[in-house]
Amino acid sequence: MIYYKKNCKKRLTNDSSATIMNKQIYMLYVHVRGKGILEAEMENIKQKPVGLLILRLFPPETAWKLLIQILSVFSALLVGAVVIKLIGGSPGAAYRALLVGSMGNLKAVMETLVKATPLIFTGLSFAYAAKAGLINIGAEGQLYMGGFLATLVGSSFGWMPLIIHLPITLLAGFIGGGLWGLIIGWLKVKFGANEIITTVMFNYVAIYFISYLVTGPMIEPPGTYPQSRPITDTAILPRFFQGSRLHWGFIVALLCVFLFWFFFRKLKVGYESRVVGSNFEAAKYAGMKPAKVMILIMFIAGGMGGLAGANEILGIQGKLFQGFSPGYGFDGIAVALVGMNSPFGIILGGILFGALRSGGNMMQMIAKVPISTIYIIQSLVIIFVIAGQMITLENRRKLLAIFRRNNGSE
Amino acid sequence: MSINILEMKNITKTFPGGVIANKNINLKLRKGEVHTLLGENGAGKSTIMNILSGLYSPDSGNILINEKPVSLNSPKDAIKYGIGMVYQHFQLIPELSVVENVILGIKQRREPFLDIKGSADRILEYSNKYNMGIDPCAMVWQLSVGQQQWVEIIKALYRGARILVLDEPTAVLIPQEIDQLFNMIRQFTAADFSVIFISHKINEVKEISDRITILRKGQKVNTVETSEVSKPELAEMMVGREVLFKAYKKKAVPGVPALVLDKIEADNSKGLQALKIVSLAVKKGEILGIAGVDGNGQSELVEVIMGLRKSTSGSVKVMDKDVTNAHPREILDCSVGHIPEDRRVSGLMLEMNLRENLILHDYHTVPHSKFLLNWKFIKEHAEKLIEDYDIRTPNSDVLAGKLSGGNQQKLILARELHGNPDILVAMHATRGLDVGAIEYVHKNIIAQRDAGAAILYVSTEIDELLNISDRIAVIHSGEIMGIVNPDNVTIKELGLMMAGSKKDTLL
Amino acid sequence: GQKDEIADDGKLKVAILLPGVITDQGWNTLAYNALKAMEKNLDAEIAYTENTPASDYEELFRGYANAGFDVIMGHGFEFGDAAKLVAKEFQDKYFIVTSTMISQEPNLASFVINDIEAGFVEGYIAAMLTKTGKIGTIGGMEIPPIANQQKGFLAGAKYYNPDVEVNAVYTGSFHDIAKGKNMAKAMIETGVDILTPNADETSLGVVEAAREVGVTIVAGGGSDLGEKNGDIVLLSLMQDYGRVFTLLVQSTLDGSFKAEPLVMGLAEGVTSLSSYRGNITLTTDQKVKIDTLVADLISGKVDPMDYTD
Amino acid sequence: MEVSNTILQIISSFIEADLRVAAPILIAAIGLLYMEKAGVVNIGAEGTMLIGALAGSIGAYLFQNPWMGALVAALAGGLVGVMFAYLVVTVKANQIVAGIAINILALGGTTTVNRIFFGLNASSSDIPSFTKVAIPLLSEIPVIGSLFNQLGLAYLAILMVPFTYYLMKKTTIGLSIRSVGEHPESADTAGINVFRIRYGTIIIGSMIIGVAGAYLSVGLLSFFSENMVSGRGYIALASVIFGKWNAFGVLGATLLFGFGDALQIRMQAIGSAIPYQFLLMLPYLLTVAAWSGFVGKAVAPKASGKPYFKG
Ligand SMILES: Nc1ncnc2c1ncn2[C@@H]1O[C@H](COP(=O)(O)OP(=O)(O)OP(=O)(O)O)[C@@H](O)[C@H]1O
Ligand SMILES: Nc1ncnc2c1ncn2[C@@H]1O[C@H](COP(=O)(O)OP(=O)(O)OP(=O)(O)O)[C@@H](O)[C@H]1O
Ligand SMILES: [Mg+2]
Ligand SMILES: [Mg+2]
Repeated sequence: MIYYKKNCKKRLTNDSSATIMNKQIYMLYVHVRGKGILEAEMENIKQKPVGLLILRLFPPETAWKLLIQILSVFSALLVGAVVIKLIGGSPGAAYRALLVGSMGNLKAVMETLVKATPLIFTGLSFAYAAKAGLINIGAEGQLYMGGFLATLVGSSFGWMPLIIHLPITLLAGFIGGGLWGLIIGWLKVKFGANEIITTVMFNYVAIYFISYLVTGPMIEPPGTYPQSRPITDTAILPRFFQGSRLHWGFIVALLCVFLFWFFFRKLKVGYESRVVGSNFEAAKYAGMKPAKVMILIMFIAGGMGGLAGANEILGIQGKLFQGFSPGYGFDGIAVALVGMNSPFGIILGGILFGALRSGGNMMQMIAKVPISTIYIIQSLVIIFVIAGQMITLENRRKLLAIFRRNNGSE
Repeated sequence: MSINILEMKNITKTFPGGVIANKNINLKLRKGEVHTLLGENGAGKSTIMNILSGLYSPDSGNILINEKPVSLNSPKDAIKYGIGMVYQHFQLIPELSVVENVILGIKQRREPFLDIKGSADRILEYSNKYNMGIDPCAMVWQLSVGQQQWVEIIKALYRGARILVLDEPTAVLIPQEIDQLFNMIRQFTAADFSVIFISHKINEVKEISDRITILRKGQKVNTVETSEVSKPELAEMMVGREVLFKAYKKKAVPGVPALVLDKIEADNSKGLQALKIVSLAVKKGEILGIAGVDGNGQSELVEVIMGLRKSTSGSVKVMDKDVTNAHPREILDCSVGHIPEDRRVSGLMLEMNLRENLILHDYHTVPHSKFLLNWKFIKEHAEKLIEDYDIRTPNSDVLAGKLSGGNQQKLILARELHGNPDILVAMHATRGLDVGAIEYVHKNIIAQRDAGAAILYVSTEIDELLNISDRIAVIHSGEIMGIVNPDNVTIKELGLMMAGSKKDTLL
Repeated sequence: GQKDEIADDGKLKVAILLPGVITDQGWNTLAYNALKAMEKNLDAEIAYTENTPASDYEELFRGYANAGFDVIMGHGFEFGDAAKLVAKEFQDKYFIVTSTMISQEPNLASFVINDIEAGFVEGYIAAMLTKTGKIGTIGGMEIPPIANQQKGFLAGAKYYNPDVEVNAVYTGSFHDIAKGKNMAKAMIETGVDILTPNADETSLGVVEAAREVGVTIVAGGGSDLGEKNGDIVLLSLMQDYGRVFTLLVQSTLDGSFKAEPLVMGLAEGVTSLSSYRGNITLTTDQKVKIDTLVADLISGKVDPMDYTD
Repeated sequence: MEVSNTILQIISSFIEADLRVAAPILIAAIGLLYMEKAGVVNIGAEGTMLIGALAGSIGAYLFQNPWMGALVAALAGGLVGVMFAYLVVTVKANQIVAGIAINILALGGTTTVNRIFFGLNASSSDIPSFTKVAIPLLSEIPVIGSLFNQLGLAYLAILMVPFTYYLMKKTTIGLSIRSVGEHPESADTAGINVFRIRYGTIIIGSMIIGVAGAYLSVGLLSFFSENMVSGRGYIALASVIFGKWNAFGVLGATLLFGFGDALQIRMQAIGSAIPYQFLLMLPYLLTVAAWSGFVGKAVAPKASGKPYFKG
């Protein structure tokens, strides 16, 4: 930190063409120091378009949180290293593999994004519901139902051109998951059925239902393998480059993140949802229809889960079969909460867990670290990150005080 | 010469976020005295008492009990030293019975088993001694607010309190209950208990206390003998300026009836009848006060008007439009403003910021939104309202939950009044506010009346109703006991009607 | 020298993708043991991925290929499509997929150990041994190797005695052992006295249930369940994946590798019967009948397909 | 006569099966009930059970005694409880995420430890397990006699129901727990140490959940296998809510689930024509349907899921 301070200050004061990177670090530093202290300088930065952009992307609170999160992830990896050592592995080799596998080269980065894609969707699924005060543990089931409907549409209508067929198929995925979520909302509103229970139960139901479909009515002729007919080419999410699996689904995910932001920021119903989530009584008093809002939100949340499924089927698998999700629905919960239900946070959270997954594969392959150890590291990351988030709220002042003292400034 | 049973020395407390709630406060409590803490909203009264009760820990300062320094790290410690606290926001658990609430955390005779029967008997003893009329086996949610106050007091006594702290106990009591409370307090002091009393009502303070300590902005202004100060002096010490006790108001010029209730009946949430053939008409340009003890159907009345509760018979008309059992949105859209009963329960979204709270009723209308929300306008508008209504906050980014009670109420006023509604339904609009803030609220509501609004003003404060209303309807057990003119009715008559006598039987 | 993990030191490198965990005492343990055998017999460097998520099949094939592995195997039909795709990209590597019938020139082969045939033998023996006339088979999920085994089981039982009552169920899980036990108990209550589990770990639950009541197990699923549960398992129909794997990998070394699907079974000695153990003693007559059936299947005199519908 | 006898036998075995399926879920649900009553939602029950299952088999193996297995499982569960409590009480982390973290940790941790300890080929023969204890006379009663021929732990599970019920209703500690769950601040002002109650209930509850895991690995079965809990922790959590946070309600909820499962299994066993996947769905659908049909709005402890911030 001290290092940043000296460097950045110098650069910023005597070099107006400081790079974006420097400015980011500088901003981070300014934020850590606390609001207000350097407001004049912040104003200064606001004058410049790039500075404004950074300020938009990293408002002070966000920057502080981000810093804490990064430190948390590193602490988790540190403890993970001890675990690897304990089971007789080599932490150095393991983390080299993790790094190489998740961002060692362009291909690895793209693979990380491939894995981040469904996680962003399921993260959104949880976040939509959470913003309206609902806890959606059901993204996994919604994912399967979305995958199912997308497969149904995507494996028929092959005569349509891609430009029509693909969007319709994605929509089908959205609707498949959406309806599955809608039932949850309806049960809640109509019968007061607790959504934690119903979503957990519906996950099982969906998984068995898919199992039934692919061994029964949807089985690919002649019926040798329990999987559906392949998706026609006109409904496949195109890949960007030869040799990488990164496909258009990622763009769709980013679009959905934008829509998520747009929904809650710009739309009336988004505002209503947040009011419902934050004070149900107030929503009633203000003449909103909280029941309808809840059902709608569960439909959209389910839809996001459904898109995660459609994305996997149309972008990666090309057909429906049992167990095609490795628990993306559950990881989405962690993604949303680590990302604090914010659009930007969900993207970062998705990438973080995507990186753990792709890097984890490499750890298994090269460093021969067993999958179980990778789970341990993953859980450590979650634990440290959520613990770190509390530092943000509670101890920021104390930390700042210590920080200032150590810096000898002010 | 009585000794100081309690002494608080140089107490300082800063909250995270930087609010200095108490700064070097010194306080001495004599044995057997009633000592009042007086101060504006947010002056730090509750904070210092919470420190005394062990709930908060001070940044610095000492506490002495019987001249010996003690450390109060938790409510448990405070209880041990005989400090009994009745909190401003009751600390009763509605889902539990009276006995369970009282014996919570107390070692039982046949530990680990609860001694429900024995405890109930003891509670009954207290209840009889102080004439409280408490059923120990009732669930707390079944009790009226006044009774809950008694339960809080029993709770403190049951734990062997010698120092009783009452944080704004009278804010939620009706006149008869206040008399009853003062009798209790006199019984306590007669038994050599000491009482710390917090209130915004200067009349009461003059009546009950021996000495008064005035706080302003977290600091002690003075400690005075009650007999040596006048009411205006107190008010001025508290607010730092002169205060008008009587709202200045012109004679009302009532117009046509704007809000008309015709033979309304409705049930409460437990399915019992809450309103019995209520007929009322509020005219434009008048304030109709609704007086009554809490829980006599006021909430249901307001809810029926606002479309939040279905009436079982009768009709509601707003400006000649029948809105019986209409959706709340439809009613609000008829230019109806609503100051809800409890700002924290239904009025505000505490985790949302000020501008988001301010648009709660308008967000769906132009120019707040056309197809999309126009945050630029919303922000500018919010900042204007914050200025107009003198809401003390750095900016509109602040979360509503972070405002002090008085400012939260102003936030609601700003939201409900800025559009100059034709009809305003206000409930407990000044509950817990200091004299300065009350003055402010009254001024605004009267201004609305003068601008031609029809105002239904529900309150449990008789003084306030007499002060502000043009007519007062008294409600008891869901029935209107009569409508009186505030200029020729006595407090006693109102009290009797609130207790269930019909107006005609009084005359 | 940082790349030593993936450096090519001339040693044969073999990797396998597993759908489950190596401790499941069934499908995945079989493959793991096969891999271990290769490590020993062929002096190969080995690697494996457990619990392979479907979303990563392709990427893992590619990853191992990139990391210099010579032979990469997918243990299950579900790996077929991904293998086809990646095999094209890495023509100098060999790909092998099990329990499916796919191939792709020049480097993708597959093999199936005849599950119908194995099920046929199991059903035949079960039908022969039952006293109540009711037998049952408990599968994990309805996937080809298990569905085929159940098909064969039914055929074999009917081949022995058309009147025997056959119950074929699925637990829906390969690792919910308690469910396997409950399922088996329920079957036993309906009068089933010979059980054939084929559900990996869940099979262990079936064994426990059988042990409690004292009914007999004729084990399916390919591993020798009786090795540790000799008290209750009469015999296991063993499928020697290790041998096939070793055979195929060896063929990549000596150049005899053929990109074609293989079906193997009793005739090739890949499927075999374990020794008799368990809680009942077979009569000589019964043993002869079993031996005859096996001989007939090998010679082709009996074709299970003739008895399935 | 013959027919009615078989019917009786089927009912009898049905009851037994119901209890067999329900018992581990019941134990876990009772454990969860303690912390739920104190306002803590623990989705990590699944992982805690898994850890208990492994610890149970290790304990039983080391001491060659199933009861020691249960004890070790309880200790291991308690340890997980300490961690969970630290996260949600002290650090005030989101309870759902903390629970998820525990589940993932358990999945990885148990696999790792299992392989280190038992190697790759665990064998049941070395691990002693609980045996059935028939209660004299009672177990002879026709039809319901099978109820009285259960594992020792199952009786314990059943006994815990009234015990927990009365503990919550009639004792000071129960009152304290309830008050913390409803309104921690009030409890605090009444002199109750909210942190201690939450820590206590989480740790005790997690110990019980650990035993529920041991019920699987040294009771129902006699070995550990990776991921053997298979969702029972989630079902237990659902049972607590479904049982309206009341011990007897929880018993009812777990029995209903057990009923669904027993029914499902029997329908498969008698060769039902319905695809097996639909039968497998049965217990889950039954739970949702029962909830929607009969339970209505539930009364959760008011402070459920919320951390307590002291001033
Ligand atoms: N959902 C929201 N919740 C709270 N504050 C918001 C929200 N949306 C916008 N604001 C605030 O309202 C103000 C105006 O926002 P807005 O983005 O419309 O600004 P702008 O100057 O119009 O910029 P733009 O060029 O992006 O339209 C900002 O200070 C922003 O922080
Ligand atoms: N928990 C808290 N966190 C942050 N600030 C607080 C907290 N409690 C009180 N404050 C602030 O401390 C100041 C003093 O509050 P306190 O509750 O003591 O006032 P009071 O004199 O009791 O007012 P009132 O008459 O409205 O009850 C206020 O500015 C308030 O906003
Ligand atoms: Mg106060
Ligand atoms: Mg704008």
